[in-house]
Amino acid sequence: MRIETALSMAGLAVALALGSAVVSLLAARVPKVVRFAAMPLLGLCGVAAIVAGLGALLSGGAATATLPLGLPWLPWHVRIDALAGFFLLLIGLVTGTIGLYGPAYVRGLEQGRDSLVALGGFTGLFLAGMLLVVLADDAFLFMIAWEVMSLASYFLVGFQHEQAANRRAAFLYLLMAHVGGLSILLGFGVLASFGDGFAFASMRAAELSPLWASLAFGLVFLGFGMKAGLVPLHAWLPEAHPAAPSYISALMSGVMLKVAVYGFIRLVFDLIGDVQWPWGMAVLAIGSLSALTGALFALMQTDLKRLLAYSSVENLGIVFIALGLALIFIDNGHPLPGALAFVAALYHALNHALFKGLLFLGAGSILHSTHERDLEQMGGLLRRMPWTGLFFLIGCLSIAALPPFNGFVSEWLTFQAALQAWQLESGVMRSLVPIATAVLALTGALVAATFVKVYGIAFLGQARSRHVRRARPGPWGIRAAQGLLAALCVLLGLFPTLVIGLIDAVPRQILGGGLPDAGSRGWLWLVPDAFETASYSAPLVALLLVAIAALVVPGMRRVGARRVRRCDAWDCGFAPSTARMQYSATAFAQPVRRVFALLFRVEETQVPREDGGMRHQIKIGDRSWDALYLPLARLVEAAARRVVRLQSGNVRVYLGWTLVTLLVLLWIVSA
Amino acid sequence: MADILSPSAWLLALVQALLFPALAPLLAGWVRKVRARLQNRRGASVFQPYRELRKLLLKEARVAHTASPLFRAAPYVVFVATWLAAATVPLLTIDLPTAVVADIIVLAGLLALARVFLALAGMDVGTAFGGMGASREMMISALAEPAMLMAVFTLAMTAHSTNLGSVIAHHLGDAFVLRPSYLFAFAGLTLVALAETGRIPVDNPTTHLELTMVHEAMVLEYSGRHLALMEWAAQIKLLLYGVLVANIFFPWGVASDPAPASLAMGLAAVVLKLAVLGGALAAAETVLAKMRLFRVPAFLNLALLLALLGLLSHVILEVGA
Amino acid sequence: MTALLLTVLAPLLGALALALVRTPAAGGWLNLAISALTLVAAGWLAWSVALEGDVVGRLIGIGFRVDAFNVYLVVLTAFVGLTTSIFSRPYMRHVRAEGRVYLGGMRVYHSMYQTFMLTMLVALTTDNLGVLWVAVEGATLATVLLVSLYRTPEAIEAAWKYFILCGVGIALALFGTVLTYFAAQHVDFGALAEPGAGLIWSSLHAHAAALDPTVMRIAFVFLLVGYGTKVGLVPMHQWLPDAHSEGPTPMSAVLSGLLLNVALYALVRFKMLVDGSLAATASPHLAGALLMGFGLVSFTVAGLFLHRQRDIKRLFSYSSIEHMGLMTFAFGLGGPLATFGALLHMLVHSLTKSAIFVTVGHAAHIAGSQGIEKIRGLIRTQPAVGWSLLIGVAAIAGFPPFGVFTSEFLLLTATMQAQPWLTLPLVTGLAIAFAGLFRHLHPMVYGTPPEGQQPVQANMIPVVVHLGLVLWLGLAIPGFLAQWLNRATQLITGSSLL
Amino acid sequence: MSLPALPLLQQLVVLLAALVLFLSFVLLAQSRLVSAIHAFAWQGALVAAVTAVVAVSGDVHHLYFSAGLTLLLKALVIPAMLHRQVRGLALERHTEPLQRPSLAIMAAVGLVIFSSWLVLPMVAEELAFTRNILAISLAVVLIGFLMMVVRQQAVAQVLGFMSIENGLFLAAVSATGGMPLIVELGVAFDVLVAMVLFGVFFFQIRESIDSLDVDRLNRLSETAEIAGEDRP
Repeated sequence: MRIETALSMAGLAVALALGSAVVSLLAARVPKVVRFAAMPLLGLCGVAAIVAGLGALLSGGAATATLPLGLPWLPWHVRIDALAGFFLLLIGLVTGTIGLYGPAYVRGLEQGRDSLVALGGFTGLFLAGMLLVVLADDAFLFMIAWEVMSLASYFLVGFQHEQAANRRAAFLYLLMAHVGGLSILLGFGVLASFGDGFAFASMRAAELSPLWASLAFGLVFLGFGMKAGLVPLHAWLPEAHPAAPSYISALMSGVMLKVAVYGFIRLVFDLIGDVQWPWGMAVLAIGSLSALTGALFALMQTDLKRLLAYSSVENLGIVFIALGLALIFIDNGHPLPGALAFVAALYHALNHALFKGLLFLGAGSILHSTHERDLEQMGGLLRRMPWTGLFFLIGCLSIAALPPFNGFVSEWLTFQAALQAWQLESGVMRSLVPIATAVLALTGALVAATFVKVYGIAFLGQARSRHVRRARPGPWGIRAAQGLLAALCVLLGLFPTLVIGLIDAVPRQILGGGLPDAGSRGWLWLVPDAFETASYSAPLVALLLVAIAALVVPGMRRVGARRVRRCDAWDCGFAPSTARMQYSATAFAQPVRRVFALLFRVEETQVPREDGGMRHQIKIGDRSWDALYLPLARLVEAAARRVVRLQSGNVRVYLGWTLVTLLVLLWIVSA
Repeated sequence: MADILSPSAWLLALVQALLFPALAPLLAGWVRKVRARLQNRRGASVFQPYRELRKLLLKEARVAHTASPLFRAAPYVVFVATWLAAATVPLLTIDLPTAVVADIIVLAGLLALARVFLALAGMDVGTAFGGMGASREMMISALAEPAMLMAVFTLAMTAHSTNLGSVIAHHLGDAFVLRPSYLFAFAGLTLVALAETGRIPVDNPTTHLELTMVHEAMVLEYSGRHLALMEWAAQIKLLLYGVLVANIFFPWGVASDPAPASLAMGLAAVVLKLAVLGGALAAAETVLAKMRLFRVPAFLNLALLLALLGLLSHVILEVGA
Repeated sequence: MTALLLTVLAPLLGALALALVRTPAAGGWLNLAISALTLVAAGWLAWSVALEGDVVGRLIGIGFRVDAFNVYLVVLTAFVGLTTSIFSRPYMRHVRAEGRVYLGGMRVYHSMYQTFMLTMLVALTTDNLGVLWVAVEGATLATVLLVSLYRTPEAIEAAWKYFILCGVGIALALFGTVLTYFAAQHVDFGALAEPGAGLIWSSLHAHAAALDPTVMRIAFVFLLVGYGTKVGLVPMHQWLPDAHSEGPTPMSAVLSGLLLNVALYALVRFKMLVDGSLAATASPHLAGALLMGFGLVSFTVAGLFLHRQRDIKRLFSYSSIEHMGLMTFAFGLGGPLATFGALLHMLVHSLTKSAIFVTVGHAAHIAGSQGIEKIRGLIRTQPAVGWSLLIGVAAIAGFPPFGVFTSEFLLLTATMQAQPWLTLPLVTGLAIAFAGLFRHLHPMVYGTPPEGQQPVQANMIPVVVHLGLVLWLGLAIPGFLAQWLNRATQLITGSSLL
Repeated sequence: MSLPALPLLQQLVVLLAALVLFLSFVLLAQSRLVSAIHAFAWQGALVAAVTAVVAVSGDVHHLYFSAGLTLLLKALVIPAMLHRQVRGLALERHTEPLQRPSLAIMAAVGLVIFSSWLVLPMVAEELAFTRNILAISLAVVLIGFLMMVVRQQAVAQVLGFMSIENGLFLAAVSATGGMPLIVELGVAFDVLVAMVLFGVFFFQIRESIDSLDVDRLNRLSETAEIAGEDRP
């Protein structure tokens, strides 16, 4: 496919998204329209985006166009290249499944009081914004698309605004998005003042002095890091993502955060260009911090969607760890490991989009059929929603980075990149990178613990509440969407070489060099730099697993006794065990909570129950609140309280102000 | 190294892979025997574990009403994953196709896969024990896994490879060097091995006292062939770690060519090393006492610290900087 | 010329006619019709300016000059005047139904409405600085009665403060004008200069370099404090929230949308003279520096004020102060980019802010109070009002795709190029102001409404039209407007942007 | 430059201007409302006189007119209106002693010095005469301003406002030889309307807080504490 065609396909995708937004306006009259028109349009939009992305990645070129909008001297420029293509693909994959998932989900809302116009309309705008961010080729359009994305998603977060918590989440989200946007804008300002004008082309050409480059990097990192939910700027994320309807959460966690990653890559690797390794160190440090914090807090949560949101913080941390490695290697003149880390980052971004989308959709279907988000109320869902159970399990295994699923591949690549640290000259970097690696390993294990807890509590064991006991499997659309994503997770896990062959176009375009040997031994083998150094053959691992299983299972059947007898669980000879005796989610996390006690702000309280007993309640707070946010809020409050003294109410005082101002100014100008 | 994928090499790999389940109970039995001796008991024969496995296999399996399909699938997954992980460790020779298929990181991944299913199986029936065991197991592994990876990364960085075969080859190749990093890594990996295989002082494979048990708590609901598979997998894991420690840090004797003589030599060497290691383990379990659950993190942090020191001392002291 | 004549005469005659119309309903319709006529005339005027450049003329001895700078403000004024009068008709009917207006108050209201429009248009179109002053003072006198229209103690207090503060301020501005005239005493305007050329802006601008810098410096201080009071620059702003909150809502809309703009317009005209006169001295950018200082202070302080509001109309009047501060800062910064941005910001701010005030009028009507804590769950009670408020505030807070974002984008980037370190306070101020607006907005639009709130019969046409225009300006600036703004920029800064 | 060097008429202008300045001191210090109004009337008359003198000296015809206008407006009409209102409000006996009058006077003196210092740099020789007049009128303006700040009584504030206007007239006339006629008319008209409106407001204020003490117009202040809304 020619790259121009890809560009027009992308344009089509944007048009479809906007179309779905416009169509939803009719929902005021006919609520069905969202289900039957808007959602399918979204699906088509996703397909178009996928096609465009694949086209761009395969052709590897770049195409530009200008739209008759924008400022008189700065029309909107759009451009598609491999990087844009990759993220179009990512957006498209999730969006397509949403198109499948949405209708069945929205049906539940048609009776509700919340306006479907807002839901459908802003979903469309949200997508259009994200697509345009990826396509934008000048700062002005980029900022517009970026803020439209933020604004639309803000309205979606505030969609179910009866709960005060959602309102607060929306406010916090919009505030931080606004601040982040401003800082990105300033970053562009720096770039623009060195290059002439806001077109990315001229910014690429611009030559920045190291100091200004670092300043621009700082601003950009702040802005995109805030959007990507990096610690300590993550506070909005666990509030906002759960507040939205589940498939919106999937879009926000799975896709929007990646758009932030895109922005970071575009500005730092592409526009600023000549990177400096201290930036890499900063990114590495922040990334590790986010990964660890995210994993720990995810493990502590009992609200399923909140837990998934925190795990997004952790995954973005991993992505940024890889990006930091890439920066370090590139500036130290090791293009190959740099490209390796870069590819690892992209791969993980893609994986996270898939399995986080899958998990949020799973959470959504649980919510849909049990109206329950609290893990402590769930249990035994595997037998009631077998398909969701299966797909969710695949999601858990993928996110826990277990072979042969996709999460493992990107983690493997990241480790491989980190292990190239011996090539670095400075001992400092050589010794700091391994520490990041250790953090990564720790994170991985914690994530495994987290999702064992999620799956074990939600899908295994016995139901902990009545409505969960009555759960029914969701409609086919919901299951199909999850199945699609689950299949993608498996495929991306089994055939990494092909995927990397596709992704490789991005580093070749952005960094000027990819992974030449990645596919050198055919699709069977994944080889980061040399066959001797390291190699991984996902297909063979899977094959061997299956083969051994095929050997063992019948073997056991033959050797051992045929029959399997059903009986009660072992109750130590006391009364039969009930659902309430099961291990709870909080209890499951307790050992880790004790080990990392100093990270959490734990409030344990005894609240009396209706039946006279006491309930042991535990709240786990995020320290970043009292460290960063509340002080800022207090500062503003105090300043405001001082300032309002100006409005004392006495007209003579007002006159006095004017007189004094006049005299002072007169003195200034004539002194 | 195209030859590494040659049919003969695959055949060798198969033999090696079969050796693991075959030898695993023996090692377990040996450790028990030595411990019994050290405690002035006669103890059962070293082949007792084989008998136990057979007994369990012949018994009928009982599954709780509340159990889900996952409960019955888990033992197979655990067993298969552990076995495959073991198959990637050079037992006799370094020219190992499985080591190319799955490097050291994949090995860790496979073990994690087995662990996750073990824990899930523990939570499936919905008794308090299972959840407790799972939660403890995940906590321990969360601390053990980074330590293990750090330890092996030390070697990997020295050898510039994560392929176990070439790591060992690298060490066999160059002259004997005293590397401080190895000392640390060795210590670290040993501690991890103790934790991961559920030995004293972290866990006690022979206890059924619910306050202390971890592994046993998870498999409490299992019986018959399911239990047999779980136990067997645990023994393979023990052997796996044994071989890992033995062949990485004391690579002498591992065959670098597929000649029968050197293979036999390799087998003898590894058996000898394992016997020594097993003895040491037994001795340790005799003199040490099981520690409280919340002392374990300190223990594992020590392991992590050692492993990290190993890595640091490698990148700082040993790379020509 | 006829267009100009019509533009000025329509409101003049309208004011006289409305003073005679007894029945308020008829007054409302007539008011609307006259505003429409004015808009048509203004459009015609703009058209002729676009075709054959500046329109110059004399009426009863007053020189008029319509150039690129003021013509778009004329159109804007006429337009906002019209839409507001569309809103004001039903709104004032409802107010009268509540019996808050004394007998004959409606006559005063309507005729003063047109008088206000007249003064605005004269102030914009005249070329004579003296007449400019007279017109602005006239605007004060016309609006002061409207502020006290409801005759509540608060209204009277607000009106008194408004009167006293703006009266004094304007007096100072007159002193500044006198000083300017004085500085022009000994300038040779050439043979064919009409008498009193020292007050004709165009001839002054032509000979700005000859004006005595010392006098002009002092003159500018008086003008800055004087007209600055009307612009609402801190610390001379105290009248503004009172007047906005106590007057009838249509009045707040035109005050925020037009009066402040005109005052700033006057200030900028004088800045151009001062710059010309100071160009040769040691401190050529004095005027700009002063404007920047005042702009920044007003901007930040107003942003902080937002956090402590209880009255919805006060809230948005402070936001007006904030935005006027931003524009003042931009004009002070100078340079084509910043000036273009400031001109654009004048436009979009007027449109957005008047739309917001219209919506606020309906919101207060629904809740039966202007108290922020009384207004709750608008989206539930009346989605049209709720969403308009939400979107309007999003627009005024500078979110794309609305025009305010475009101008703020230009301002920020211009600042980044000229004075990088000043972007820090700017961005902080924007964030603070944003938080201040939304923390109050959220409970008002979201959540569940209190018992017994009923939707009201609201006329959302003005809001939709205004926000639509702002959206259009955010997506694309039409060519002719871009040309106008560019010519204005050229006029002000001497260098073109396009 | 020295006073004797000036032509007689200009000396007269200076003299009158000095008297205007003196009267604004009187206005500032005068505690009886009615006498303050008289003082104001005299000040207006003096400004008119200055205008006339300038008209004679410069032989500027429209200045005769504006002199008459000023006399009419500032010396007769406005004081008369004020009188009527004061009577209507029953304030003839009203006295409002300044708190710390000496301080106010000192401040006023300071303002005079300040304004003379301010106009000093206008050294252009031909401006030298008008410069001093400017200084005086500026001082009048500032003192009027000061009066509005220190006086709590609405009527007194209006007097201050009006004396500011006097200062403006003085400046306009003496320093610039008079503004164009149309502007003069406009200004005069505005002042008149303003006066009328002031009258209206006196009564409105009176009936809303039954007093004319502007310090009691303090409902619209924001210093009161409020409970913060929901904060994240």
